[in-house]
Formats: sequence, C-alpha cells, structure tokens
Amino acid sequence: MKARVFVTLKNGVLDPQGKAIGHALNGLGFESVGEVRQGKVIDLELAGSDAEQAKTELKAMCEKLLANTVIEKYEIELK
Amino acid sequence: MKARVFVTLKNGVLDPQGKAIGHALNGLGFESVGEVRQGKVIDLELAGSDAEQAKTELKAMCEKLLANTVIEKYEIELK
Amino acid sequence: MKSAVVVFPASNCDRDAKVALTQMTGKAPHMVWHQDSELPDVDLVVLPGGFSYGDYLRCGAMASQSAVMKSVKAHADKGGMVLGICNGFQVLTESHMLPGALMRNAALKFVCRPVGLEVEETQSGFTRHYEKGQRVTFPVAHGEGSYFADEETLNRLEGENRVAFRYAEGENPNGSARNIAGILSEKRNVLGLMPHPERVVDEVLGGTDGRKLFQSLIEAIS
Amino acid sequence: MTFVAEKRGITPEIVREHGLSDAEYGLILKLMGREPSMVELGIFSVMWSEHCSYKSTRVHLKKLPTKAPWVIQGPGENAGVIDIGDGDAAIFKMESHNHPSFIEPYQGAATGVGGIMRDVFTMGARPIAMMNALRFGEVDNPKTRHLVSGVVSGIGGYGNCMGVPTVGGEVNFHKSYNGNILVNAMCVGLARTDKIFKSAAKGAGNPVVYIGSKTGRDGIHGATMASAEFDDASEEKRPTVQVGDPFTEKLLLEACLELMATDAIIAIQDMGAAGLTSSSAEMGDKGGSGIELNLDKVPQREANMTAYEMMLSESQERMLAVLKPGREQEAEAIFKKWELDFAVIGVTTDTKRLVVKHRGKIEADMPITALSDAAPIYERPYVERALASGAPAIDMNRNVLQSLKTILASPDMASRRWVWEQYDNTVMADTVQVPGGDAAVVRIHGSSKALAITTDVTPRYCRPDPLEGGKQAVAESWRNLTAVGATPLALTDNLNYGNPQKPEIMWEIVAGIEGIGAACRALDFPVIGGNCSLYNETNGEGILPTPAIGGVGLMQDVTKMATVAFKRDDDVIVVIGETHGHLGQSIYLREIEGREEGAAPKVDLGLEKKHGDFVRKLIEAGRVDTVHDVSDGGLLVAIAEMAMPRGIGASIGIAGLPDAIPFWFGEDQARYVIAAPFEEADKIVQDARDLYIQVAELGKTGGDAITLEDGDSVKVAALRDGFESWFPNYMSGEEIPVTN
Ligand SMILES: Nc1ncnc2c1ncn2[C@@H]1O[C@H](COP(=O)(O)OP(=O)(O)O)[C@@H](O)[C@H]1O
Ligand SMILES: [Mg+2]
Repeated sequence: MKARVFVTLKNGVLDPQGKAIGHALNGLGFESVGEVRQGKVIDLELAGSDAEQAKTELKAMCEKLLANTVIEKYEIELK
Repeated sequence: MKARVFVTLKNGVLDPQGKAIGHALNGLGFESVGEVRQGKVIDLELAGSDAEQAKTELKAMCEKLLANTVIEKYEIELK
Repeated sequence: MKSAVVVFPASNCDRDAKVALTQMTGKAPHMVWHQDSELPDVDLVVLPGGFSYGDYLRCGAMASQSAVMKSVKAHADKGGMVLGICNGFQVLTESHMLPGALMRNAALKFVCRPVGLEVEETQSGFTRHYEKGQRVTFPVAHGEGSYFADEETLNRLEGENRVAFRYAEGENPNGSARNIAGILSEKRNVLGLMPHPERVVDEVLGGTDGRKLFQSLIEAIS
Repeated sequence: MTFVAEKRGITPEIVREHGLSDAEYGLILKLMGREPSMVELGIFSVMWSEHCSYKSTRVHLKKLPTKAPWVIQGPGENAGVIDIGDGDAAIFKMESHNHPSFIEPYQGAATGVGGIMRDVFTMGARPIAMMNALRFGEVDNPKTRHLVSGVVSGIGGYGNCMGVPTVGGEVNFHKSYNGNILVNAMCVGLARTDKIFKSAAKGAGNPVVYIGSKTGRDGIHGATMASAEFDDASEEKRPTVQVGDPFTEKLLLEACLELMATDAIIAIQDMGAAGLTSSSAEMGDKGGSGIELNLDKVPQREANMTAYEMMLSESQERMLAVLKPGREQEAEAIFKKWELDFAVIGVTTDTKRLVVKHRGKIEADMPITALSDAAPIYERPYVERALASGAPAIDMNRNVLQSLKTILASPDMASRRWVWEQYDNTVMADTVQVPGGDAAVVRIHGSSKALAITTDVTPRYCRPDPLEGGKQAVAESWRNLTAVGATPLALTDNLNYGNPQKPEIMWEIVAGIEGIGAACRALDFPVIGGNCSLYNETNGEGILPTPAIGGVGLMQDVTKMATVAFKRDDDVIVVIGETHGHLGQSIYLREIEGREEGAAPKVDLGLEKKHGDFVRKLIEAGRVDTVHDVSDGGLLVAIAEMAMPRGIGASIGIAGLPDAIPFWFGEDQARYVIAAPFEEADKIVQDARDLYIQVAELGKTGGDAITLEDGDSVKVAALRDGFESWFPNYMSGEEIPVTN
C-alpha cells in the first residue's frame, strides 16, 4: 500500500519560506502569484492491505513524529 | 484560483531525510513502514481564472525556481 | 555537582559541553548514549547542541523520541535540573518539556555570530549569579532558532517570569517572538536556550559571559 | 567460474564515450591481451581519467619539494601529515568540486566538503577545521548570485552538521569563471603520530570490508549510457550530481574513529570519485597485493544494479577497509551501533589482479598495475605567452581616500562576513581567530598550541605571469601564517587550470608549478598533498590560472597571537618591507581605472623570508600584537583593514612622499604593517635597520578617521559601512533556494 502525508503550517503560523518564494516568484515576473505556503509531503510504502488500520497507524505516526501539532497540521491520503 | 505543486526527488536520487524518517518510524514500532521519501508541497494563490494559462505559468515557475530539475521532479495540481 | 551530557546521533556540541562542565565543576560529566534508558544518578542533565539525526524532518523531532528522553522527563519531573542548548532546546520543545516551537530563522539562513543578550530572570538555578537586566554576549549558531508560541503561551511565559534570556534590542538573529532567546519550565528546573553559554567560558576564545550560568548551577545544586 | 568471453563489440563510439583516446584504447588491448569487458572498460576509463591518473601533470608535480624533517607523509596518501610535536600530527588536504557545483551548487559544494573530510578522517584524524576557496563569475552575470547562495549554504549545510568549524577561505569574482566556478574545500585534522592509517592493502587472505551508506546509481557519468542496462532508465535522465548526507557522514566519522582505536585495521581508504573502483585498485596497488570483490555482497540502495554501475557509482559516505582476519565481528558491532551498513565484500590475494565477481560471473579480471604504473602519462607540449611588462600610466590626480572607499566596497575586497556567518566557525570550542583576519587560528585541543590556516592565490597575477603568480600564492599564504605569529610548516595545493591540451594553458600549468616549487624551497614550506582540476573553461576560454594554496603553520603559545585590529590610540604604525608602488595587475588599476594590465609584481623570495622571520620573532617575543600583511589593494587598504574592526583611526603620511597613488595602492610583495606603542616601535625600527630591513614609520593610531598628511580625511565608520554592506546588498537580490 502507498500512502501520502501532507504536513503544513497551521493558519496563523508565519511561513517565511513561503513568503520568500512568493516574493521571488513575483520578482521573476509571475505577478499572478498571491500568498504562498510551503509544507512537506511524505510518501510511505506500507505493508498490509487493511486501509482502515493503515489510516489509524498513519494518524499515530503523524501525532507521534511526522507533524509538530504545536505549529503544523496534517492530511493523510491512501492510494 | 488555488494551486498545489509537489516537488519530490527523482527516482534513484538518495533521500537522506526519507531514509531517516523511515528508520525512526520503524524504531517507534511502526514495522509496516517500508521505503519513505520526503518532498515539498507548495500551495499558491493565483489571480485569474484561466486554468490552461495557470498550468503553463506553474510549469514555468517549477522550471525556474520551485524545483531543482537536476535532482527533483514536480507535479502540478489545480483546485 | 554531578552531571550528564546526552549524546544523540550527530550531536556535535557534546564535547564542548563536557569540556565546559569539567572546567567549571571540576568533575567530568557522564556521557550518556541516546539508547540508554537509564540515567546515572546526577543533578544536571545537559542536552547539547548539534544536528541530532541530521535535523531531518524537524530539528530535535527524532531525538525527542529516543529511549533516553523518557528518563530525562522523569528526572525533570522529580525536580532535577535539565539544560538544553541550541539543538537541546529544540529537543525540549519537541518533547513538550518546554512550550512553543523553534522554527526556521526568519532570514532563512544559518547564522553564527556573537549576540547581545539580556538576562531577564535571575530567580532560577541557571541565572542567579547574573544581575537582572545584565547584558551578556553568547554566540549563536543555528538555522532554526526562531522561537514561536501562540499569544496566550507567550503571555503566560512572561507573566510567570519564565523568559530567562532575551535578545537585546536589534540583536535578534532569527526573528524569535518577543526577542525570546531562552525560557524556563513551569517548575523553573528546565532551561532551553538557543545561544551557546558553553562556548564562552574560556578567555582565549574571546569571552567568559557563560561562566555565571554554570556557577549558578553549582550553587543551586549544592 | 570462468571469464565471460562473449564479444562485446566495443565500438569507437563506446570508447570515446568513456573519455579514452584511440591510442589509449590500443594500449588497453595490449595490456589485456584481449577485448576488455564493459566493466573493465569502465574501470579503465575512470582510473585513466585526468582526475585519477594526473596524466597531464604528473611529470611536473614530481618537481615539487615534499620533504622536511617534520613531514611524516607527503603526497600519495589520502592526505598529507606533519609532526607538530608532543606526539600530535596535523593531517590536511584541499580538493576541488568545481563542475558538480556549477550544475547543482548546494549539493555540489556539500559533497565536496564531505569528500575532503573523508580523505582526512580515513587517515585516523579528527577534522578540526575547514576552509573554502571559492571563485565565481562576474557579479552581474545572471547566474552568479544563485551560485554564491547555493555554494555557501551547501558548504555550511554539510560542515555545520558535522560539527567541524569552517574558519576561513577566499571569494573572488571574475568573468573567466562565468561558466566554470571553482569550489575548493580544505580540511585539517588532528591525530596521534603513532595512530595514522594508510591505504596499503598488504598481505593475502585478509577480509575487504565495505562501510557506510548503501550503493546507488549516483554520479555514473554519461559514459554509462553506453551500457545496455540503461534502457529501463525511466523518463528521468539520471543525474550526475550526488546528494550529500552529512548525518550519515557524522556517524561514519565517529564509527571509523572508534574502529581505529582498536588494532583491527590493516588499511582503510575512502570511496571518492569512482568509489569502489579507485579505492580497491589503489589499496591493492599500494599493498602490492590483489583484490577480489564479490559484488553480490555490496549493500545496494536500488534493485538490479549491474556490476558496471556498482564499480562506477559515486555514492557518498562510503569507505573500504582491509581488516586483520578474524576481526570482522568486532568491527561489525561498532558499525551496527552507529547504524551503518557493514559487509565483507571481498578478500586480498597475492595475484596483483583486480577481480570482480557478480551473480556467478567474473565481470572483470585485470592486472592492477595496468591501472596504476602502466597508465598513460603525457608530457604535453607548451608554449609561453609573451609576458606583459611596463608600468601602466594612470591619472595621478585622483583623490586617494575616495579611491580607498571605492576599493573597500568592491566585490573582491568587501567583507566576506555574509559568507562566514553562515558557517559555524566556533563549534569544538577551539577557534581562537575567527574569519576576518590574515589566517584562522585553531587551538590544539587541551593545549596552548595552535594551528594557523589560510588559503591564498591571486589569479589576476597568474594569467600574465604564471611563474611569479605561483610564487606569490605560496608567499602570500606563508605571509598570512606569519602575520598571526605562526611558523609555516607545509601546504596543500589545488591547481585549477583550463585545458592542458592547449599549449598556452599547459604553459600556465608548468610555469605555475615551477613558481610554487621555487617558493616552497626558498621558504622551507613543502607541499604535502594536493589536487589538480583541469579543463576549467568558460565557452572555450580557460579560467584565470588558479593554483590555490592551503597553508598550515604552528604556534607554540596561542596567547601571543597577533591580529590585524588596531588596539590602542597612539601606537606607531610601521611598514616593514620595500614600497616601490607596483600598480601592474593591481586592485587599484582594475577597480579605479577599470583596466587589467601590466606585469604582475615580482616576488623576491629572499626578502619574503627575511621580513617574515623578523615579524614572527617580534610576535613570538610578545613585542607586537598588531600585524597585517600587505596584499590585495596595497598599503592603505591594509591600514584601513586594521582600523575598521575596532573603529580606531590613524593619521598617516610620509615625508617627501613621491607619487601618493602608487605608494598607497601599489602591490609590492614581502610587506607587513605593524602597530606598537612608541618605545617598542622605536626599538623595532632600530632592530630592523640593524638587519638592513627597510622599514618606514607611517604615523600613529587614534581618532575615528583615517587622515592623510595633506589633511584629507575619511571616517572609519564610513569606510566600514561600504566594506560591510557590499555583500549583503548584493545578495539581497538573491533568489532563496527552496529547501526543506
Ligand atoms: N569563503 C570563505 N569562507 C570563510 N571565510 C572567508 C571566505 N572568504 C574569505 N574569508 C575570510 O575573509 C578574510 C579576508 O579574506 P582575504 O582577503 O582572502 O584575506 P587575505 O587577503 O589575508 O588572504 C579572511 O579571514 C578569510 O578567511
Ligand atoms: Mg592577509
């Protein structure tokens, strides 16, 4: 099984990296670009085939390690 | 318009972070976890409404700045 | 004073901490491997600077999960002193022993330079030898030292006089909220700070402002 | 098992793709007595490459002096070794990573740092300091900013994680580097003289072990496209740039030092360029033994790797070692503790042959000497370019202090603070002199001794006069070490040049090496290691010849160290050495008159030695604590650099001054500026005169401005503004590299 986890900064948490990217893009002439936020995407290979169980496990991984819930939120995607 | 860009390492390129994350997850008792790869996700606000044009622009942004095409590949997603 | 320095994979200021402790306390600290679940019987545990686990994923994230951290938490719960320097501070926030988080420097660059600090809180076992408001200079060397916490947490920290060190006016090297450089735990027995006091205990290296921190600890503990 | 002899039909195209000439392939057929297998051809191609075989430079490098009583190991091992007393040894080397850094600045520079660190700790040393010598294209070249930003963060990213302070280097900008930047990194390590590890795989029947990261298809160059297996090679063309993993390297460092504390190792060698191939061939060659590898045992990161790919992979953070029989478990335990791969992948033999087995087939079976002694060596033809001569005419009426201001805020002269503040330069708590002075000074841990380290070369001198330029590079590094009070002991070089098959470039190489050698002999400053990087060109034009010199010196008592900063008011400022006002190829001529002309300054090695020894004795005797050598920009720039750190000014001038501009900005060599209290200064001047050393009193320190005798004056703060703000201002237009 393949899973994809998105870890992004919570709204309201400053994202200097995203800001810099937006700035640089505007500077490169991409005026249409407004706010930019950068996050992480983590692709995992999972043994087993039980989607439900995988979801619970992934949630645990996020809470324990993959995301710092003080500043970050996460989304889980199974494919 | 909102767009999401994924930037991930090309296949075969060493991903030290992913390797370390996978190792840590196994160590935490998540034995089902196999290979892990980490990438970036960049969320952008775009002015305008022409999807096709947006796609072309996003492609240009990736080639110019967002992705380091020597070692990274990218996917574009409009929502 | 009996002390221990925890060594994580790719800690790299563990020796510096050891040298400073030995010089200041006259006793060499125990060096404790991250996989040891037992701590030796000590008064002070130091989480040193460095790049534990390469700073991969998030600085301090993987180290906070290591076996030894359970005993470090227990040590702190029993009122034992814990000092987290730089990466050690990051490990402390990642293991929720201190509130908030340390984020990428606002300028998005690693920064190594001596910075001016103000000792804001002297009612602690780490700072009692300094004068309130005293200006000291410690070097910083980090890429992710921008202290973040929500307004409520920041207010509580200030309300409870738990901000031990602040970057002096115009010296904030990383965009930390309210110029916060180091904070204390609720029980004031855990200190985390980004600047490196252990690099300024030796005249030849151009400063001794860090000595008082260790002297405070010695007095507090004896 | 028998050699798979089916015809491979190696075509001239395949030979060319492997960077081998028809003549070289002819030689291969002769040495092998048959058509080589694809794997053998790949092995030849890397072992006979310029990078591994030094085929164009070897005959000339032989002429460099490499011996001295304190030299323990000269060129030939992974790094050079010198004795610094009390059983301590300093081990150091400089290496280039130019081409990868141009393709991918962050990873190129980072893996360059990792590579040179492995060269040093593979010999048993703990790295204690890093340096980097960088050359970029013109500042208004659209690529430059991005390259500076990527290279600097790559060097920091790797070195900072390793916990080794990066304490100095150089940065220059010039159009000749527009299409070919230079990234030269130097590592200095510390070991005990009786615990130095070498790469000679002596004896037969000893286990060959693989240590570190897994092997992937990293950096297998275009050549490999010739191998059929590549057709599955996905949509993505495989990158020739490797990604560095400093975390794994840090573990590898600690694990290797732990293993070295035992006596289980016979030989050890890092896997650098052409990883498994060069490490095994070199270890066998040096040990006079043979090596048999079983690639099935190699830890692999990717599925279905071919023998060809494994032998040519340049995956980072790997080492090859030969152990004493029976010590495998002990070694394995250490590497398991550090969570690194460990595998016995072969054995030493007495056949002097390199044998590679994979999946039950013999993929290569070749005499090791064919890869070393029998490798081609070229005495390439060279022709001199006419030397420029004469002093360029200049406008003598320009305002001196205005020019000073302009020069201090120019790309090559402005402060490099923006660079070095991105490097942890104080970790390990032994950095006594941080970047910004003449040489970095790093204390020998737990002692009062210290090493001084510097990297130098002035490429703009080397183009018009490669011989004097070579001398000057060595002389300046010797001077920088002397200026902090250290005794220069030895150097490593990094010879960056263009295409050696062009006779004029070959001349630059030959003359450069001759100049370096002459200076080394005169200054008792041997070469103990180095690296050649050739074929550095910007659209067909060679780069400025850039023989970077990394010098190391020893200080017995670090508390006597001198620094450039003025420290007191009313110190007398004295210049030691002869000022003739040489403006050819000077910074003044380039920055103020906009011309790169004239002859390079001549280097009088006798005067260098005499003046340097005099200054060093003053420092060692505790008679001066304020010293700066005079180099780029000349006398007035040196004085300004001494005034800016603490904002202490100076009133200077000289009786009956001839032409002010040549005097203040000329780049005559063998000069130092010192500052000392009146009485001491007086004695020093007397002592110098007794030795027939030319000295001149220039004035006194004090105030907050630099004031010339004609009363013209400029605030030190104003100078510092321009000096400090050029780099940040330039880089503020930088595009932020998108990182995790
Ligand atoms: N790439 C770099 N990294 C770290 N320090 C640097 C770098 N480039 C220059 N520096 C520092 O800036 C100072 C000035 O450099 P330079 O003008 O080359 O000195 P010098 O003229 O004495 O050789 C030196 O202390 C040098 O170490
Ligand atoms: Mg100098």
